[in-house]
Amino acid sequence: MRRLAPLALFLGALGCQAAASPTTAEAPVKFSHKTHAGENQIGCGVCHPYARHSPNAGLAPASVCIGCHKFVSKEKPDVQKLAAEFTAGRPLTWTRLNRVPDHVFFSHERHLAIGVDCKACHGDVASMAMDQKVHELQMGFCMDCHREKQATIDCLACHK
Amino acid sequence: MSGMGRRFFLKIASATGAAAACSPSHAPEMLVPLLNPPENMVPGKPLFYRTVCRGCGAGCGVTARSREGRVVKLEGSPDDPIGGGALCARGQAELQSLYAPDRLRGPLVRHGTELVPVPWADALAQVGALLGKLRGADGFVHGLRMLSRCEPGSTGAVQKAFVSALTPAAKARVVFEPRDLVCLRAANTQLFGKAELPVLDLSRARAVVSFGADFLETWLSPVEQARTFMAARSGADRPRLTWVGPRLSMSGANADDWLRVRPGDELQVAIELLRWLVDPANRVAHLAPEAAAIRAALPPSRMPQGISPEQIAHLGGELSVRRPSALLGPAALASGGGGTALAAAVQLTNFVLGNLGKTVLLGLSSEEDAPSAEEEVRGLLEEARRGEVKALFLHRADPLGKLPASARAEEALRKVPLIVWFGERLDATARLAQFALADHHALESFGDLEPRKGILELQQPALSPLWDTRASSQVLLDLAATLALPGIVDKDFHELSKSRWQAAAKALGAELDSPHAQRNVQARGIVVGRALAAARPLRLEALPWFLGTRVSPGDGLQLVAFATTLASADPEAPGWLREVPDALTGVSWSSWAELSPITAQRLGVKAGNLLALRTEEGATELPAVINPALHEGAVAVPQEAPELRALGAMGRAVRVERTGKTFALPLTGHASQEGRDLARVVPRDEEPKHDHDHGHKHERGGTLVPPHEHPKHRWAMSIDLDKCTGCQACVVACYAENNLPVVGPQAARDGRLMAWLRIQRSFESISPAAPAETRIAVLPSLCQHCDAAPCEPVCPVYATYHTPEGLNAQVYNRCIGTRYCANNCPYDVRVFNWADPVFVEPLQMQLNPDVSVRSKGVMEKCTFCVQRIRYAEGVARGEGREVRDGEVTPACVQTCPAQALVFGDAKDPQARVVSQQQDGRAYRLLEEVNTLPAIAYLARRGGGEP
Amino acid sequence: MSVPVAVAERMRSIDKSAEDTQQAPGLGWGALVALAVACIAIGAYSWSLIIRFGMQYTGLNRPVGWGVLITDFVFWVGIAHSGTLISAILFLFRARFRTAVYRAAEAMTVFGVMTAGLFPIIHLGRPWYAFWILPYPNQRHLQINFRSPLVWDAFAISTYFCVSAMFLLAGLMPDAAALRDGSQGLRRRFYALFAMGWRGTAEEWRHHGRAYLFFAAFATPLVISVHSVVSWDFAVSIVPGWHSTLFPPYFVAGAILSGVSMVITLLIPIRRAMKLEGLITMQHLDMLSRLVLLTSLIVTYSYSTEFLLALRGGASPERDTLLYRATGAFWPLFWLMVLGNCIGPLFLFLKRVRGSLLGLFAVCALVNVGMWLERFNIVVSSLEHNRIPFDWGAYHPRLAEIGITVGSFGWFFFWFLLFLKLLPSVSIAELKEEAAHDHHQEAAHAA
Amino acid sequence: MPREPGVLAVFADPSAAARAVRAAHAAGQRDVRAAMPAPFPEMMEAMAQPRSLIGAVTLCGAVLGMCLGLWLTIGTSVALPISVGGKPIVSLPAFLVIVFEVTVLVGGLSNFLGMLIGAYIGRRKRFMPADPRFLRDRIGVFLPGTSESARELLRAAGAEEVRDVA
Repeated sequence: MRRLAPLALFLGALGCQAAASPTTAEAPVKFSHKTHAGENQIGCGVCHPYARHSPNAGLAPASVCIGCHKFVSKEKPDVQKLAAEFTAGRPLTWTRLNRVPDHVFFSHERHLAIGVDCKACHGDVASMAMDQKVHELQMGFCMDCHREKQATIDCLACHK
Repeated sequence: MSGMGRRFFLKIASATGAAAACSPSHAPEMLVPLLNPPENMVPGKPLFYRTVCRGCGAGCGVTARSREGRVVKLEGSPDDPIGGGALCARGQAELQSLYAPDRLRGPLVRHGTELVPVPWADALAQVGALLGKLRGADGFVHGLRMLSRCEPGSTGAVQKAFVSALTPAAKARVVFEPRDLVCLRAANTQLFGKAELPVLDLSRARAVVSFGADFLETWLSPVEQARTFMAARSGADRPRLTWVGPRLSMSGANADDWLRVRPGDELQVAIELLRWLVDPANRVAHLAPEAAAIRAALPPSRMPQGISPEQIAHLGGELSVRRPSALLGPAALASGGGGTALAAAVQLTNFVLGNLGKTVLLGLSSEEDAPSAEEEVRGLLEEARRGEVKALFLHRADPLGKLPASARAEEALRKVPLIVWFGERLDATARLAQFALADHHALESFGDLEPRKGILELQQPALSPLWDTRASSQVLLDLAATLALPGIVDKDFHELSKSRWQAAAKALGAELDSPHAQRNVQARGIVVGRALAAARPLRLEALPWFLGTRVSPGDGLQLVAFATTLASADPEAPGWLREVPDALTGVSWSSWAELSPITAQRLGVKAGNLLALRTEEGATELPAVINPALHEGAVAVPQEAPELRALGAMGRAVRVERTGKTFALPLTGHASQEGRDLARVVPRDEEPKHDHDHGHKHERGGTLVPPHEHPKHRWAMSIDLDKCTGCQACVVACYAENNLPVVGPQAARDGRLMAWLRIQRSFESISPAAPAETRIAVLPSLCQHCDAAPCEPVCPVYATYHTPEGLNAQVYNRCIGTRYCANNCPYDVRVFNWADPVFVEPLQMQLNPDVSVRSKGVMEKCTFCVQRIRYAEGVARGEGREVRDGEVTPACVQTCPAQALVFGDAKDPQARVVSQQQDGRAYRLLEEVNTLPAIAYLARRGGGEP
Repeated sequence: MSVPVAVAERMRSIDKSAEDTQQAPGLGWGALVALAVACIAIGAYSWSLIIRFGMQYTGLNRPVGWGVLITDFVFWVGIAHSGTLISAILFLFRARFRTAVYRAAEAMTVFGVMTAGLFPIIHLGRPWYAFWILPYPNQRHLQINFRSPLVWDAFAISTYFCVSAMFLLAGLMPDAAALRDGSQGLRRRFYALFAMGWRGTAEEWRHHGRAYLFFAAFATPLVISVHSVVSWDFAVSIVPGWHSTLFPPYFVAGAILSGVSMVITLLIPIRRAMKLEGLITMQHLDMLSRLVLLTSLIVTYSYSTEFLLALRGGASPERDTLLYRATGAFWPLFWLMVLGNCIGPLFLFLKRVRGSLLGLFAVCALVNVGMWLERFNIVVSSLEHNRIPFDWGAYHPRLAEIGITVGSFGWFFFWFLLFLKLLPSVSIAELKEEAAHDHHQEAAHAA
Repeated sequence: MPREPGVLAVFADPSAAARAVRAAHAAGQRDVRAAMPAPFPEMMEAMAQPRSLIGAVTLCGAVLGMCLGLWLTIGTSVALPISVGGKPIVSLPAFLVIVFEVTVLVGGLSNFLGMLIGAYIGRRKRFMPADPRFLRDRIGVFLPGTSESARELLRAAGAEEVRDVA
């Protein structure tokens, strides 16, 4: 059945399962996962604090960024911009890259708990200077993995 | 809650608001991280805050569930002895008043005829200045008055201090509680010398007689009373409930006997009953020694119309053996001499039978801030009319909107030069005020409350204020500061209330030395100490006073104002309470007037005809509803109906005429169950004993295919019809938990209400010959989660199916809306989205983020709150254990005051639900269609013999 | 040499009258098409309301989930039943009166199915996902539920459409070829399209004959199955008043009744307007009207059985529902239905009525109304009085639904009118075959 | 199509044409070709053509359809096993409806295509001079190979006209 992938994708799109979302994000400041997660080996949990104990991964509050950048590479223009925004009390606005529709109830907590690697869905961000979407996070993508790992494929596991 | 500003909520709100569940939005989404993460708030995880419900005077403890800083659900606090973890429909709906779109978003000041927004600083300065002007040389503002709702706590204390610092006049602060049981207070004052209300412990009562007191739904402390009474009912010795009155309220619907009397004749019944009890000829044992004196004082016998001496004797006999019992009454709005006399007769009977101190407890009601008597309120208005009131502070009091027109409140208030009003939403009175100062909602404010002796409830904010509002007490403190009032030192209300509740808590023996201990108390949100009922001597000299008062009801139609569990008739009530139909009549979104079938026939009136009602006080028009459970001598109007103000108080003679006009009344629900025996009753003697097969009988009902397996759980529910009072708390809880949209009156008329769970009321054994035989059966109807669900195989796209845990699942985003499932559901529990749901800003902040918001064109239905099941499973998994019995509670089960609903895993032999389902009274709905439902109903028991 | 010419004469006259029907359309025809288009516009607008604002524009509610739209669906499927029946079954039975009328009937079938097929889509809450009901491989790994009668419908209706269409085309080939060679330009190319290179050689006739036979053999069980499946939409459910084993035969008979009556109601004006009295004779109509009578009797029998079964054996939801159907809010519709489907056709026992165009037309038109009402009564009254009395409700159609119904008639007649002007509405070849046959009969008599 | 030389006769009367055909057969002319506006029974009889093989084609189609139907219903139900209404995953009775419909559908399609292809091949393989009249009111009989005897035979049968086709 999967051999008919093109047709399936076309109809899938018709069924508006594929939300037209960007594949790369222009960020308010030049942030590079390569530098942070790659070269400096900062763990994901530092900037995505909630991933391990909540459905949402969460995004680094500006205070966390400042925490380091008070000392680290203050001279960079983007860091200065960040500091300026922070002191002005204006939060940065990022474009969302990976999203699932509102009727999908995905939980980072559950998946990390059973040892799914962030890479599995988000790709190897540690090597991305510019963030990009690796997988269209569509139902088929979830189902493949769930089938493979013999996880539940009960609809109510994700749809409530 | 440092990091969470108002903007923060609005941001999240807008994010949630965009939740159009079944079609993903295509625009790229923006992520706005916080500047500083608020400690202990984890997005995607709930936080729970303890506070107290201010929906009515009962003061039930509340647990507020908050997500991303917005409260999404209220639930009773299990630590609270009053609510006992349950919450009534109105308590549930407090949430919608918090997010009410028409709430004041800041202070207003009068500008000509308009009330216009003004910064707080200016508002305070202006009020201060005006008060300053009014101040005499002695520093007093003579003619300053305050009208406030009952505030048994710091708020009340601040108000008292403020008023007494500004005026020497006694009674300058009047406590305005139009719904208070004034008659009962007055009677207690006369008989026992204290203006107090009793606290009821019905768990010990073996017989209950209610003289029109809707004690299971609205009267006194309904949640508590429903719990205790139904606890007693489920016991071996089932207490009998006798209802005396012209109309069966929902509490009356739970009665075993109905003494159907003309309006006003309740008093006569009470007196005749009392006479029978104290009559030596009947040899009633263990009567109070005062019995003889009482007997001497009794007026000459007069049997009320339609009541035979045998009935009185029967009831008397029952009460003489079934001890202790409890006599309750009168109804909330019974006022005037008749009401007080009835209250006195009831209390006297309680006294004679020795119920006082056993089931009816005196000396426990809070002494703080007792509501003022009616005369005081009218007196205040009279002063105003005379122009003696120079400045009037109103705190959540709406005399104009709540008092009968005959009180001429408007005329009085217009005479007052300065009116400062505190509240959340502009009411009739506020429209006359100079200053309308926006108050916090209860869920936004600090405070403390002593609902009764021995119980201290902490009011703690569950979210930071949505709008630019301020606690009224804080405003008063600020004013006091600007006016440099003597004796008011505190600047910050939070501090003041904190020191007060800590003192009170210490007095109750709470342990507060360490900050940790303090935090514990705050986390529980309640301190329970010991308090004993006081024995009160009877003031014999009071007897002639009330036994002398004779009220002989006229022969014509009389007005009966009754309290409703919901508030369909109240235009100011939140959407949930207006939309959920009144359980008895099925009316939503409108006020109405009830006629008995006989009267309706005599006048040639049909349901929906517009009636012209006229009393000596005034006239109004109301649509007619035919109520088989109403005495033909009565015209009943819900007490929330604004039209009632024109007609005046209870007991008035009414003239009813047809206007010839009809009103499209949003009326739902067929009156009878057409003999299909859906809501069953088992006579007490025929009640089958425990048999363990019965629960599974239906599973042996032949199926072509073997029943399928449920590997882990099989979620199931049992509903005890003997306990269900029909209060609809479950219905509103379901609305709150599952994002059910409020669709409005037109949709109600079209039969398109979205409720997943409904109370199906049916009038039984209606015969014009014996109207007293009329009985009301209630049947909570929700998805039965059948093993062989007829809805499932007919869906072409697998949008509905049977999950491994035994749920009948509905996958909204797969549904294409053929509506075949709904047609094929024998229980009619599936709901279709006829249009896209609308949640008026900021109501969408209440939406539960764990549940999809459904779009137009999809089918939806009860899910057994699968999101709560998943949450409990998650918690259990986190602690590496199995889910415990009772840990999973759907919203309806959680909030049921009577605890009639039990939920659990049918595969766990220890589960309560299993034993319930195997009870002798258990049966499945529509067993003949063999759908093998997961819900078992326990038939209602017939009344026990005396 | 008189005899052979006579045969050729007959054939030529057949060609002639067939070609005459294809002459440039008159004003009347144009007006009718315009009217049809207007109706379609109304229907389209009504549907757009439902799509944009949801089903609130219908009168549907809880508990009545299906109403006029489903009624229309069943009605049009019924209309679609005469064609293949007349064509296939009568072909197998070698009933000669079929020849003159079957082409128009088949066309009616195809257009009827085209109309019926719209309604399951229209009445969906989310019609833009209608394709989810088809089995196609998708990235979501989702399948469809072959246990659902609605899926059976999708398959039955589409199969029925394909087979009927092919049946029609097969019959058309020789006739289109005949007209092709008589015409020029665009028209010629149009006919050539339908002729599919037909030349009339013995080789072609050889295959054509067999193929046609097999089509008839396929179509006959198909006709029975399609309306049985439609009836299962109701019979498979457990709704009182729907859940009945009687339904398949009952519905098939009803479908044939409505279909044949519709054929007659259409043929009577057509033969007048297109001067086909010579080809579609009173004898043909007489035969058809007997069919109407027969099926009407079957339907009457089904009604009575349905009621007798429900009424005997004490109180039951079925009983309440059927009593409600006959005496409830819609009682006039019920009795109008009885009048149209049971009493009216009885007049066809009289030769006088069968003989008079007016009488025949009146009876059949009334049957059409009656059959629509039958479906309405079944669908609505059963849902109004389901098993839970508390939920007993009422349903009143709203403008959008009526608009869509009007639109469906526009849609049907639009195609039918085009067909009348663009393709031969009688089977030329078969008429020629008959002509030759008759001629030889007569010659034999003469000799 | 490859033109062949032969004699073409035009008849106004089916029975005359039939007579001609029979005569030709009698004269040892096995290969007789004809065109006519309708399948006149006596004509088709006289032609004594072999029975068409469409039946076989259609049968294959039907069987194929049946298998397709079974594969579709059972296959998909097993691929996504979802329990509905307590019914078994493979509920054959319900599936049979689908199986029947698919059988008829594919059978019908193959029948139709079979006919088109058969007719096409017939036109291709066996040359028959085209003439509009053969679709309207005349019957054409064509004998490949020109021989005087053939012309005679056709005239004798009562042909309106006889001409050679080069």
